[in-house]
Amino acid sequence: MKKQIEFTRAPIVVPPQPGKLREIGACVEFHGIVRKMENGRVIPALFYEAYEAMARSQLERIADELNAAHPCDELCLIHRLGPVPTGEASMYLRVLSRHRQEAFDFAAAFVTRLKADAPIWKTPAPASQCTAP
Amino acid sequence: MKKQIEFTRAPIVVPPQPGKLREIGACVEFHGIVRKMENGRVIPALFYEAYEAMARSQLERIADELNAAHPCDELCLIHRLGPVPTGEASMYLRVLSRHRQEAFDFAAAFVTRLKADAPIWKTPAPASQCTAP
Amino acid sequence: MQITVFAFAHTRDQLGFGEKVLTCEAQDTPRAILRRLAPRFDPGKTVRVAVDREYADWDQPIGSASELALIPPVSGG
Amino acid sequence: MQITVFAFAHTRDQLGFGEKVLTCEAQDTPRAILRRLAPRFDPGKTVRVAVDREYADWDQPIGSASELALIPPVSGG
Repeated sequence: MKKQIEFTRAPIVVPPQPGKLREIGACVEFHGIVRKMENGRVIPALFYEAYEAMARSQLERIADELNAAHPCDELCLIHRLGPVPTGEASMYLRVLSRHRQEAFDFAAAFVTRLKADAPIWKTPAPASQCTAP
Repeated sequence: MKKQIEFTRAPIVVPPQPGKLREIGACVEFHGIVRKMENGRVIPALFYEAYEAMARSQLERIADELNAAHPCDELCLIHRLGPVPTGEASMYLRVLSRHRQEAFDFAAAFVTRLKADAPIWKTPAPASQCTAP
Repeated sequence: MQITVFAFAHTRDQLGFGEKVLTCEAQDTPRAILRRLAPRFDPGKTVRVAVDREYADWDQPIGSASELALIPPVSGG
Repeated sequence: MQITVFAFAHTRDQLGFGEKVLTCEAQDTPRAILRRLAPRFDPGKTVRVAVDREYADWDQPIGSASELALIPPVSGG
């Protein structure tokens, strides 16, 4: 399985589809979007931070594990860091596979695993960076 | 739930996202792509036809039924008709919802229901149109 | 009354038409109408029938319907 | 040997640093290292620890690891 995992501090730009696809029959995409209401209050943005090196290796392992259960051909993940305004995507996922069910199952499970285990955090306002206690 | 269901004889163009989204937290998209191998042989294209009026009403009902189980905010379906070359999308689906699981479940189930019940047909080569038996 | 009969995909090839207008009665069933139209055509167990754009029973009278369609196994998506 | 300790999100706020280099021994556990660094900080049950970018046990010696990270409950996506 081909894996592309990226973090960006700029708005997410969906990468172009890989040209003519060999035996790909399904492309499932997911955008996670920052909602206006977070835990009952209106927010202008969320602030994301990550332990990037670990997040990357965790996500690659998660992809490999899921690929054993739901064989897919290609994964592209872009996760945004820093402030993400309401209405913009904080993450983008694309999964390509031969048959649709694998791509749907992989994509849904990947997002669930990412939320459970990838060292990425969001806070309603910019977190203090290194202030003394 | 807002529903947009379209049939087109031209390559599918993904419609722009509805601008700033109110309380949308998830956008799930699916492209069904014509594979080079269909039932073990190489094909240059598939040919799609539909009983459009019925397909539209069936798909709207399917959407309403699924919406009861997996509440979503918006559905956009574009299904191509006529010849669709290998590597191009025969269908595009976009589902928007507040939370991701509903959109994933809705999208996967909608494609399954479409394949089971919508009066749409594909044949490897253009079907004869009205030839005498 | 009149009804328009549609045939799609391989049923169109088998019947030799995609659309035909027919005179019929409210108590006619889809099966009877099809038999009149194509005596040797057997829908078997795989061809469904739709009456006014809804899946229907082959043996249920059509009532005031204006469209009847033969729906061979579908394969959209 | 030296280890770099990372703190993220609210653990960074609580500890007052995001990154600190520390001298330690192979037999030190993450719990012991943290206690030395911040005697009054209790990771409780919700803060996980990662050793060389893998989730690890608070009471397992760090061996030759060069990175230790405090992982408060994650919320990516």
